Amino acid sequence: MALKTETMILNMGPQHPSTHGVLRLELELDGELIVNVKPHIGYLHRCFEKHAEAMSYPQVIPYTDRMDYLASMYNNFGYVIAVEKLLGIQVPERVEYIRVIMGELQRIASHLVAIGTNGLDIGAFTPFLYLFRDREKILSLFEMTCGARLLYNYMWVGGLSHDIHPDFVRLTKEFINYFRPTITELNNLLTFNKIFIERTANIGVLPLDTAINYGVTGPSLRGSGLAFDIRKEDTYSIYDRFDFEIPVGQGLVGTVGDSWDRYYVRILEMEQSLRIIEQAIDQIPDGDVKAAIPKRIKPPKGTVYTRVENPRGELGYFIISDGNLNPFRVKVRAPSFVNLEVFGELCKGHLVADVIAILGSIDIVLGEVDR
Amino acid sequence: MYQFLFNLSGSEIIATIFTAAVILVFILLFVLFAVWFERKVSAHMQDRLGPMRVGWHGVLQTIADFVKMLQKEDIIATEADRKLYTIAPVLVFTGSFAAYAAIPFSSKLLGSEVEVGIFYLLAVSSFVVAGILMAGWSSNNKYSLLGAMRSAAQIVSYEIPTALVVLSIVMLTGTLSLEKISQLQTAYFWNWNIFGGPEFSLAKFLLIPFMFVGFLIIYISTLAEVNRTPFDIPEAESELVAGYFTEYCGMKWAMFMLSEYANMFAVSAIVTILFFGGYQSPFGYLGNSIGAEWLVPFEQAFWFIAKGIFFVFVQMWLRWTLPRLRVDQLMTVCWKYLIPYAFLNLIIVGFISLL
Amino acid sequence: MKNPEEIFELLKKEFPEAILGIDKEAPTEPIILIDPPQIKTISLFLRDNPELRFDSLMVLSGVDDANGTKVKDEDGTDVISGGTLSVYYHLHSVYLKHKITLKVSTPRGNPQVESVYNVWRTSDWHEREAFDMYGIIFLNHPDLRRILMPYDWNAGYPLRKDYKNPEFYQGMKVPY
Amino acid sequence: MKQYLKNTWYGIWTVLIGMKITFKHLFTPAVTIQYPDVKVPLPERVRNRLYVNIDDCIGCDQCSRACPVNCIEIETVKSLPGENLGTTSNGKKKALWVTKFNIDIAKCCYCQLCVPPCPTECIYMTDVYEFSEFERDNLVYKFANLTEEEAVEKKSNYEKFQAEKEASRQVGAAASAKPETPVKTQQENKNE
Amino acid sequence: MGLLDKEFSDGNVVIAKVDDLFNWARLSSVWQLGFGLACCAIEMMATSASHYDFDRFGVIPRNTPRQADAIIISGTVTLKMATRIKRLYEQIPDPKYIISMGSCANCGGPYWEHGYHVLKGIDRVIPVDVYVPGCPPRPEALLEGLLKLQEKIRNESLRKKTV
Repeated sequence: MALKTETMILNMGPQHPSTHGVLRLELELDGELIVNVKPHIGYLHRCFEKHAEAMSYPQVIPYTDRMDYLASMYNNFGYVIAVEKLLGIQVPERVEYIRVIMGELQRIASHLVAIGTNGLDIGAFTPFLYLFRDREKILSLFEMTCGARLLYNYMWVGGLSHDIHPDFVRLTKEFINYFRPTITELNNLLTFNKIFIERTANIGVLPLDTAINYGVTGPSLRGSGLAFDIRKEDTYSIYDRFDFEIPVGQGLVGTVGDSWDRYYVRILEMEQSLRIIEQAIDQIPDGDVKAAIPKRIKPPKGTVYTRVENPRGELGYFIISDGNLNPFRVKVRAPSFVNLEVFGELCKGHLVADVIAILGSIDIVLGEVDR
Repeated sequence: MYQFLFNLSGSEIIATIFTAAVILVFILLFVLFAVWFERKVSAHMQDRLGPMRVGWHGVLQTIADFVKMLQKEDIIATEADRKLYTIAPVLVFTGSFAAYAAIPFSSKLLGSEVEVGIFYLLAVSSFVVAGILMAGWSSNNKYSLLGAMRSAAQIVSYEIPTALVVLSIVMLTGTLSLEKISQLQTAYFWNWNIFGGPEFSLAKFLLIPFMFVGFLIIYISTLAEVNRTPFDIPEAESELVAGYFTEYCGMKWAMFMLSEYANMFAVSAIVTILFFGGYQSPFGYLGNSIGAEWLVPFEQAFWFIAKGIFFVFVQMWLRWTLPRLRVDQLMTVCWKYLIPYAFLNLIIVGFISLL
Repeated sequence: MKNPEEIFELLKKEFPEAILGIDKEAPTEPIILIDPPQIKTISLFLRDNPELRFDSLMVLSGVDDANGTKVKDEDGTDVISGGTLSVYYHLHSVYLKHKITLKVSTPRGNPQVESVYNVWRTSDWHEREAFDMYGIIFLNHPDLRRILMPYDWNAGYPLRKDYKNPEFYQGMKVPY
Repeated sequence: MKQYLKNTWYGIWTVLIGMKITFKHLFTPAVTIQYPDVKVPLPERVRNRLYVNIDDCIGCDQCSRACPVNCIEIETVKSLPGENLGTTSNGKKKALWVTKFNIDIAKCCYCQLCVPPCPTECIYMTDVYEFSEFERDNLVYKFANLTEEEAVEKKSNYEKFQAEKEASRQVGAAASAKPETPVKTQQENKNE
Repeated sequence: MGLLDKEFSDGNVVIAKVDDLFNWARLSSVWQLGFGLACCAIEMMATSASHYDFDRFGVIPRNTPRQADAIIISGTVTLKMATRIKRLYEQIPDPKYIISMGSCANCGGPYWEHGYHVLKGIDRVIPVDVYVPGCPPRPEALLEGLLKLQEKIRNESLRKKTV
């Protein structure tokens, strides 16, 4: 007669040092092995869609900043492209180049935090602080151009709020030369550290077809081996003028699609973003960034769905406009919201300590999950 | 020390109390220094400055923490098992404090010349396990229960590699008492056990690599015994919030911290005695050369504390570099890697000592 | 790589009565209207048909069309009655790289749509969110409960156009 | 067996590399800015506390309309035709008394959408970031420079003027039944 | 029942001296509960990172409420989260302080008008000591908020407030 054991419910509550904000995980444990994970979200639901319906088009931009507060430049980018497509206006070349540079800088800053917190969850406190020290340099670049460190409201519909600072180009080049060696230092300190590899290789393996079925996108999908990057798929803005590869998980230390692959894909992506910035920084044409900003934005009646490659995945804006000043409905397809769904699938059969490692590798931001 | 006081006061009780008091004061002072030292070391390793505003370079920081913790309200959870809850920190501290009885700080300052020094040390460290289990169970909180289970398993299983390496040293030196082991490794660092022991013979050179392997094994396993990274699963912040002392606050938690740092020094003291010549100074004694005999014990104490603090620094250095191991990996490291290597080392050292 | 018109023709041939029409004139993307009970079978067809292979549902969004009549309820605020709530499905094929948008409209009284949970797993939370925000019931969805709002929120569905804030929630004043 | 030895060697080797890096950082100078003693000068476009130069404000309400958060409340009272309210710095004649100009800086989201639409550029963001308070209500900044009773007095004589105009229009309407008198009353009204 | 239940009535030299020592100890080692809500949490992490270094002021993030002295409410407090924060607040041993960081925690911030799920300011649930405005406040602004809190602790006293 088998020994009757019953599972223990462990509640990793909304206040937990490593759950990237306010996410409650209800773990059903059999001893230390996980039987089932039920994430409870909604602790940071700030009613973005209700606000978007009550505000005019340019006023919604500060609220898009606050959704994915680690990559707010890219949130503006997605919203602004959607409204411009609806209005059918074409922004000047200079604005396109500056938007790409700012977007890629924001991708590096967001990946730095993602990698830092992933290392922090596994116990390595020092790399987290080195990465935050490098991130401060990017934040000072942003602060010099638009005045804010974290939530910028920089990209307006049809242009930008400020032109770039005169010595922005010089400082960005300095940053690129400063940043390359720190990536190799990080690799020595954390990426190829045996204990880190032990903790992340073969953990939370995401097979490719479940990933597609669950709609996972971004570094988590590329970690499973599919080179799917919206910058190459939909080639929005002027990404087709720059050549950069899409890093894909090859399973160097474990199987393809484990936590280590998702982590390593983010490091390679930072390298690619540096290449894009290098190519774009020298060809910025001159012109006025506020030329195409319409005085009153009243788009025609209709719907639009555009998607951009947010550092966490495919960020989509579905806007329905009924012809007056306020949008009728703005639905945001948040990448973290969708990537978190697959989390329950990944954790089955692992230990409690792995839950944190897997959560760190799929890199979610709760502001975006709960909107 | 005890002998000197015994002749002075004539009664054992006063002598023992006084020696214990001297060592307790040393531990308290060391812990005050170690907490500040850890925060400054970790800060400078991360390119920041650490406590600065509380005295010159934050020197009074630990005192401020201590006095603040005096003022904290002492919450005991209602369902917590009140008696066990209060005894646990005391037991954990006695476990680490008792270890100091047998540690020779210098030829004069010695708790008690007990013949079976090393054996006593290994035995006493199991007090800590009992205290941790009590703390985990009595605070009636899932996290502390999990944390206590893990740390008990960890400490008990890491005692085996420690014991094996200690055996290899005991085989070499032939005695169990820490006092004699330190005396054997007389002055000048090449006579230390890490470099093959005092006699000048072929065995000495053969021993060096295996002594170094032994040192590595005992250092890693004592790290695990003290719950320091990469083995600090019991207080793994990211998973188990704060392991077995989740429910403790104010002075009870301070007692846990006190015993953790005291344990750190005790463990690095054992490593210095076994391998790095205990209180022997690496370059001969100033006291002897200038003829001031009474200076030698103080020099010995200085060298002993310096080596101890160096190894405590290495523990901190490891803490701020490495990520944390998972529980089952920790067990594989102990059972599949450390213990086989320790056995192999023991056998080879045995053969060499026969030469 | 097929454009939406061809896909519409193909669907029209396959399910003549379920496809209600295609609306092309509104800017930026044609939308195929589908009648609610058939959405599951059509989605299965869209996913498994080798020429279409719509294997990923990008986003599923509920919308309050607010096309009912405004009527005053007892304490004077206007409530929309009649009209429809609709659900938009944006599908995308990863391998064949084409996109399509489906729309399903249900009456506001008792909005019921067939769940596509078994076709695309990602619709699990999207449908729960549409239920949480609009009250659209998704038939045979594994566990349809609120996802963003507190589970015991009984003051209606927040994103509807005629939503009013409750005065208190568990002792905390909600309005400013 | 080979994998076993490789694991041990690889483990020890990577730990040593990691320790080398952190030891190197022990001697690199710290990057900390010691805030209270060392205050870093902020770039000139920085967005922190809002400031309104009330003399230039013509009460046109553009900024409160542009604000997504509606944290700017402005109340204005029309000035009587004769009164002279002075001109703004760039020479625009002011026509409205700004009796209340409150910015609730606790609600503000620092997005700087209110700065561009202002015709006289009287609202802008300064680089002051040290203004935390003990009380929540001190965060409501009142920029209007009229005191309470001045505001009430302005409002009352505007109502008086309104009532007068109303009365004269009644008289005018009644008089229009008899056409000969209306022209005079309008004149008299204007130059009053 | 903490030591600070203010039942000493008359102020004399001894109390004054002990006051300064206790206050100095409490203000120079404020241990914050390591938990963040939204965008302000990222700025709080930046404050404890190398550039602005919270550790200089003796502030360490603690994981359990039992060992914390202060909570920095960094981010938007939603209704669903408010009940959790209230319970956390009650778990902290007695001399405890609250810093409300950011517009959202002060009064609901940008979400005060249409945010049906946002609590309009944390002071509706727990008493707040210092309000740090900003969205998000700069790390220096948070440090200035902490200095203001330390100033407030410095003036606290064991004597019963003779009102």
